[in-house]
Amino acid sequence: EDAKTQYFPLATFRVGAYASSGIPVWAGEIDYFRYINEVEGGINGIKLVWDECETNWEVEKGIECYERVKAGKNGSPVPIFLPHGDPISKALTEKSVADKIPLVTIAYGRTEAIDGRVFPYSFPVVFSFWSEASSAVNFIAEKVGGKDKLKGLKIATVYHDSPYGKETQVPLAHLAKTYGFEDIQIPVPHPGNEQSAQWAKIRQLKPDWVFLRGWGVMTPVAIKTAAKVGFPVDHIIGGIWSGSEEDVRPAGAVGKGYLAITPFPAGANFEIHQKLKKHILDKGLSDLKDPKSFGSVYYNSGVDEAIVAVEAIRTAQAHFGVRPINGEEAQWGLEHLDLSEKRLAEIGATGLQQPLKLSAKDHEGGGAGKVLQWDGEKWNVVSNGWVKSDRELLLPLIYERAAAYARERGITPRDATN
Amino acid sequence: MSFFVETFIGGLLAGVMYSLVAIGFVLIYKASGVFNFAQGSMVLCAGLTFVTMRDRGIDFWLAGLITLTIMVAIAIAVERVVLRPLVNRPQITLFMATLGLSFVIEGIAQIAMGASVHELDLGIVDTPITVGEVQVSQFDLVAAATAGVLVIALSIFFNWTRVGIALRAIADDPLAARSIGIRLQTLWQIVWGVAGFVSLVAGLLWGARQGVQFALTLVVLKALPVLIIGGFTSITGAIVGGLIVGASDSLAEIYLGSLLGGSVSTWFSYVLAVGFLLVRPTGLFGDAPIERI
Amino acid sequence: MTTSQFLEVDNIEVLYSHAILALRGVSLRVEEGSIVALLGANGAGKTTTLKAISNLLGSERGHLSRGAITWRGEATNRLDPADLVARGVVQVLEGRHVFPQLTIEENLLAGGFVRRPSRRALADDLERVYSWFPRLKQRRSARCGLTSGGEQQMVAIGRAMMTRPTLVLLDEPSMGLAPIIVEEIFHIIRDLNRNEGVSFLLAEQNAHLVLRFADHGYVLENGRVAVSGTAAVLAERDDVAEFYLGAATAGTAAAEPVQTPIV
Amino acid sequence: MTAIGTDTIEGFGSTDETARSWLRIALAVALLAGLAAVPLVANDYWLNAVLIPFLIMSLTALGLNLLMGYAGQASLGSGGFMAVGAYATYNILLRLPELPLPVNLLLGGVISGLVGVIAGLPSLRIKGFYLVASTLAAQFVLEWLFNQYGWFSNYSTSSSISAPRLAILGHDLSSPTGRYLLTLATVAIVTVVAIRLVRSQTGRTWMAIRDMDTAASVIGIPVAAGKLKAFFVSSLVIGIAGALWAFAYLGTVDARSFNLDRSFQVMFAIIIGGMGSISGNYVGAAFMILLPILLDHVGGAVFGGAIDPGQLENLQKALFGALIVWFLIKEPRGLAALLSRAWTQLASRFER
Amino acid sequence: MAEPILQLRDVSLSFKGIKALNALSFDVERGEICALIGPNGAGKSSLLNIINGVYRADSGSVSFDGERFVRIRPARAAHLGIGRTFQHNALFRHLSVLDNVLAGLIRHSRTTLIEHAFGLGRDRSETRAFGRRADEIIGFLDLARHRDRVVSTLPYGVQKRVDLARALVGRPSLLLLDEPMAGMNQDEKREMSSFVLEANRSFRTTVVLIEHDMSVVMGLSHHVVVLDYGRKVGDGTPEEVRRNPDVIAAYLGTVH
Ligand SMILES: Nc1ncnc2c1ncn2[C@@H]1O[C@H](COP(=O)(O)OP(=O)(O)OP(=O)(O)O)[C@@H](O)[C@H]1O
Ligand SMILES: Nc1ncnc2c1ncn2[C@@H]1O[C@H](COP(=O)(O)OP(=O)(O)OP(=O)(O)O)[C@@H](O)[C@H]1O
Ligand SMILES: [Mg+2]
Ligand SMILES: [Mg+2]
Repeated sequence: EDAKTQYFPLATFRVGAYASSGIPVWAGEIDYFRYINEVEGGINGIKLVWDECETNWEVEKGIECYERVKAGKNGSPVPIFLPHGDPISKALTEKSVADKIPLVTIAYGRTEAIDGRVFPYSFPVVFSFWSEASSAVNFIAEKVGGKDKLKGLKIATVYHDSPYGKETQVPLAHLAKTYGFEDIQIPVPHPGNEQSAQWAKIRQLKPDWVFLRGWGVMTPVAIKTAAKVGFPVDHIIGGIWSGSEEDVRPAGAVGKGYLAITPFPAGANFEIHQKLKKHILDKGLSDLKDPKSFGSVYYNSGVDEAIVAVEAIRTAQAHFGVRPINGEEAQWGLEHLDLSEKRLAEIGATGLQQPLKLSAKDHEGGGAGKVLQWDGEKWNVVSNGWVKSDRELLLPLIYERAAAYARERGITPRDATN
Repeated sequence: MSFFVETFIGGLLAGVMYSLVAIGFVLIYKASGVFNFAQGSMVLCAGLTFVTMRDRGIDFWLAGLITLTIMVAIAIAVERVVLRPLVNRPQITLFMATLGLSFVIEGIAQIAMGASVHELDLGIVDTPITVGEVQVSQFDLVAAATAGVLVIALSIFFNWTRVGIALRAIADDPLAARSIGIRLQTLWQIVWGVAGFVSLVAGLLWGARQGVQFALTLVVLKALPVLIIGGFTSITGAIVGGLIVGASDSLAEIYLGSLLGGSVSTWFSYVLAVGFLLVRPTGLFGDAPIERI
Repeated sequence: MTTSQFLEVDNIEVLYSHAILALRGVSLRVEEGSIVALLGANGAGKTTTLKAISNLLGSERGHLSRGAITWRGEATNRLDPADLVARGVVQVLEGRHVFPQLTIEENLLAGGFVRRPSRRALADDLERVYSWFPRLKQRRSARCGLTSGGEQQMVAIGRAMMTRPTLVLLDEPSMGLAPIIVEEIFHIIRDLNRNEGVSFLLAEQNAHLVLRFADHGYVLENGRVAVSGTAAVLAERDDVAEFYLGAATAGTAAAEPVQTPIV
Repeated sequence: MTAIGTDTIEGFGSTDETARSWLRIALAVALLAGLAAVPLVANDYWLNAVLIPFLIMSLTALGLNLLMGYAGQASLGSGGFMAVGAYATYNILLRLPELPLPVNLLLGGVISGLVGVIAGLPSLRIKGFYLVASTLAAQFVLEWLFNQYGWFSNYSTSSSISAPRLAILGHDLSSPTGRYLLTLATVAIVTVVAIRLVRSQTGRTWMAIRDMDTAASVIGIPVAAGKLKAFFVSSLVIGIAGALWAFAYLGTVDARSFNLDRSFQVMFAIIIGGMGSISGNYVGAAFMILLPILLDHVGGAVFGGAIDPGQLENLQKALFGALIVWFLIKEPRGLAALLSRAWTQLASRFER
Repeated sequence: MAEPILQLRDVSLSFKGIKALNALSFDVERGEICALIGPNGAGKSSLLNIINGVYRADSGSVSFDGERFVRIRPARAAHLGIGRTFQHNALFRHLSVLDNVLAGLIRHSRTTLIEHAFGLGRDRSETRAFGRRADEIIGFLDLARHRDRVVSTLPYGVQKRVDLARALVGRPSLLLLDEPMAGMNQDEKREMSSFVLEANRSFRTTVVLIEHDMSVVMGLSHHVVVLDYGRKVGDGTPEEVRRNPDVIAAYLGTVH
């Protein structure tokens, strides 16, 4: 009936192996949307409406959901689709182009998609896996006192043996060459509930640092096993998907001191959280079941995603007019998204979200993360501010790979001057 | 060298953890010829119930008791609702039924107790013991001991008690068993009850190891090769199989993994198991199939 | 009619998988301490009748659709088969239903459990069965599934006797057994009946054989009782032999192997 | 007799031609025509998310049913063979672009079939659940292989493979309709061949092996060859299905799409649908693919907003499981038997 | 008469615990019906299992049609023309009578998978030919009524006949029958006997049969071999055997 609402479908996974990490994410997202609707009366008056569709984090179900919602609802088009799952995002890469619906994959998805000339509708916004790896290395540099000190260090990457897990092999090899540290790669087979072999190996190779890129149950088991073989937990840096409360809590006491790099710093005292608390949680409008998770890493990741989405729509509205935005317009909005310090301050996301500016040549923007440390109760930021990645160093490689992809698939890249 | 020994021992102990799950399978298979794939869900269910109790501040033993009661209740329900109507059906049907059952258990367990991950602390300190060059995990030692006790108890139960013989009889020919007055239903309920207890133990130890969360159900996949090697019908087999799988997996991951590029342990134990089968088609200790013409 | 103190089958109908009507109103009674023969050609309904009594039709997807069976005044279809066995009614299933994975001895022992006897009592019963079938003693530790057809038949019978029954439902006991063993079995039946008052309901193809031992007989013909009477009478009546027992000419021949100077 | 037995299931998978087969054929043709006309009415959602996966799942089920329902060799390797089919076809398309698509699919199938034969070798010695468990080895090795070695995926970053453009004689098939029709055609053809096969000597050999392999060998039936042929044909069909799953359905996949859960899904399909029954595959596939979606829509419609979505999802899962168990109990011979009973009644009415 | 079709020489077989066959030797003449009797567990079925390769003799040899062997694969035995029925019912229980009988012809099949899949080449003709042969036997054994019934739903006696049909359709030169008449009533036994006799006459099939019913044995066989726990205690015409005191003691248990 009224096309005065902006439809925004949510692909969720509330059952299955990963539900625990998913549930807080939607909470953050939905709470922010509600906040926009309740307090700001929608995006310039256009209220957000959403349906959920369960994917079980499976490709097949993900596609089913995508197909189910892509046509929009009551005449309100779909501006952006958040696949919430690395495999799903990959399976949708081409469909999304055909349907002109941008996929926003914050901190997952194809890294090459940073090159918007080849991947017009894929947006690995904020923090790609390559940036993750690079920032982690730079944090280590920070710790040992400068990149020149990286020389001769041993950095072991313990990764979930899946496409996701392997994504960082190329950049790390490159960085190792550049900075002269030794790059050790140790795969952990899915699901990773038994790692004695891997950590025995760690004990043998005696690396200085371990970069842990886990998923699901792999992380707590890794931390526990590390403790078993007596590897110092405070020299393990968890990746984005090994850096949530859900990942360390099960590890219990031994998790104390564990580090993690993330684009979604935990914490409930950012300005936006005050607002959310006041207008949503306290009013009982929150989607959060246990209040403990308010301000948790995953909750904040949800808020982050929502901010990016909303701001992209806002940008598009500024250009196409204030009305429900469709995918094609949202794509433009995303490519012209500019989350400046100023804007972030207005939103109240300073410190929670990093400033970033997207373009056709750069679908990532930011590329920095903060490092958190687990004190047994909660996360605390231990890096000084955002740890930048060496994007200038890695972008050329990324473009190469994008170009290769384009060749294989017979895609002619857009010219970036639009 | 010490590295080898360490990996080896680490593997053996990990293997025992698999045995814990495998034993559950053996119990039920031995007594009803059912290959119970819901074992994993039962482990999850037991673990979840227990931690939920603990989180509510209920004392350890009471929590254990309550959980056990629930597991037994489930066992009885399963016998009533699933096994009884399916008696004399092809094994594969029963197998599939247990898979369906696992969906039900998982679904309901998560409705009742949520999907979030819990820490489970059994108060077993886990600082590694160092013997010369070699490190051994205390926790794993405790687990091994537990498994050992279970195995001895159950083996005695099966091979030397009348109930044991009766159970094997049922698995062989339910109709004949009933015709001579063996109480199928009661015995099945007993066995599933015991299996429930075993999954509780497994749930606790695994839960303490990796946190109580959905992934507990996945331990089944490691229990399978253990079963194949040991034989579906042998409790001793479950242990021996566990040791073999655990050790070979770790060693394979280290020495083969470096050649083939890692994750070999996802399949190595299965291939090994097939190797064993080719020599002994029913595992090391499994009953040989009997066919006379 | 007067309800017997012992086994009373009153006009029963049995349906298999809700489709096949195997019994169409069978009535019979077994007096305490008697041997009753249940005769009839292939597919007449002997096995079905016995299974109906011991309440084992369920697992064959069959059920009692009409009539009643009472054992000492109790309706059997209310009771679990196990309860029936505990109360002394046991059936020897047709076609060697042994436990293949168990040894012969374990098979026999399994029969003893229902009464929860002491170790000694169990051992004695075992010895008794072995004394009947020495062959089984020789092969006691062999896996039953591997033993010969006849040996399995002996196990099935011995195992049922281990339950110390008061009424035995024997389905085709002579099947696949050597004449000498058949003879042996029928003597056992007679002894148990005379000395311990055990009653028998025998389903058997070889009419001339059973009628020699039975007190009373019923002849089934596709699901109905066609004729009944005392064994002596049935044995005399040639028409019975001819029409229902299919033994018109082969009569004498059939009887031959077990022509023992009994009486 | 295969230890995990197909006993107690009375008289199924018999090669005897049923009467009124003309009626069946007529119906089949009508059905096919109807299905071919679907794109005229259905939207992308129905094609992409419902019908295509349904058809492919039926095809996979058919493949497994030949092995399990007819030859009595239970297998949980289906996922792996699907993967082989998919990756093989991908590489053929990639390296021999000039070959026409149908040939490609067939080649991919044949390769998968050969892998199947290797995976089937243990069946010459191993029976029952031990065999089931041993087929898992194939499943995991294959999954690992494609995940591990970049070559199979032409070194794409995420070791995932994407459909090159699908075309037959210049006709582009990458539209939903195109992919749907491609799938439908394949399924139809394979089904016809499969029916021929199970009614031939081969089919009889398989069923003899299934029902009692010792007796079979004693009366001179080539048991070993029969089993391996079953593995070959089955894996061939499953391989083709895998290729379609990758290219006609998902577009981009990695080995994970062919994991153990897929194998289970297929096995469910045939057991619920009916072992040793061709039509059972379609019913079973429908059950496995459509029912969850249905539950989801219904659940959403009924409780939408009312109860917490997470709970709702779990509820659906539990319900699905319960339904599976219920059908297994209610219909020993699978839904197909249920239908065919209804069908015979209907047909007999026809005749009067 | 030509040399015996089947010669056993010092065949021994033991399983853990017992000696099932002990240096057993005897001949079966071409075209005769030889009955094998003996107490339960004497080794009769085991003997058949050795002749067609299901068991492997520990020592001794079997020669069939002049071909001498210690161990033979069952399939090979079938191809040499040794047919067999079973003591425990071993039909393909889910298949129709026709299919069961046709299965007996598979070893004569010359067609390939491809031909079957696409109905090419010899497939059709072969199918027709096999169909004819199967129906012949089905008619001969008076099974036409049951042709399309699934065997597991048939009465026991009929199933035994189907088993015989499955063995006969391949035109074996030697037919091994293990208690083909167990659990039948006199009528059916008589019927069955006549079939065996008929097969023996019209197809010139040599028959070795195990049977516990002496009336059948006497009526049917030309030659009787008596086993007693692995040893041969009698070998001769039915009459001779009947009078043999060892046989009476060990088996018949009756004095005439
Ligand atoms: N499980 C079953 N399902 C369907 N029909 C059955 C079943 N068992 C027996 N029948 C049918 O019931 C009738 C009686 O069978 P039953 O076995 O009682 O006869 P019987 O006298 O024991 O024959 P036999 O002498 O061969 O043992 C037969 O027509 C048979 O086909
Ligand atoms: N595969 C086997 N394993 C172990 N023992 C066996 C095996 N086969 C046969 N036997 C034993 O060998 C002996 C002979 O068995 P067989 O079946 O040949 O006897 P049979 O003469 O056929 O007896 P019946 O007349 O009862 O069928 C029996 O004691 C049996 O237990
Ligand atoms: Mg009977
Ligand atoms: Mg025998």
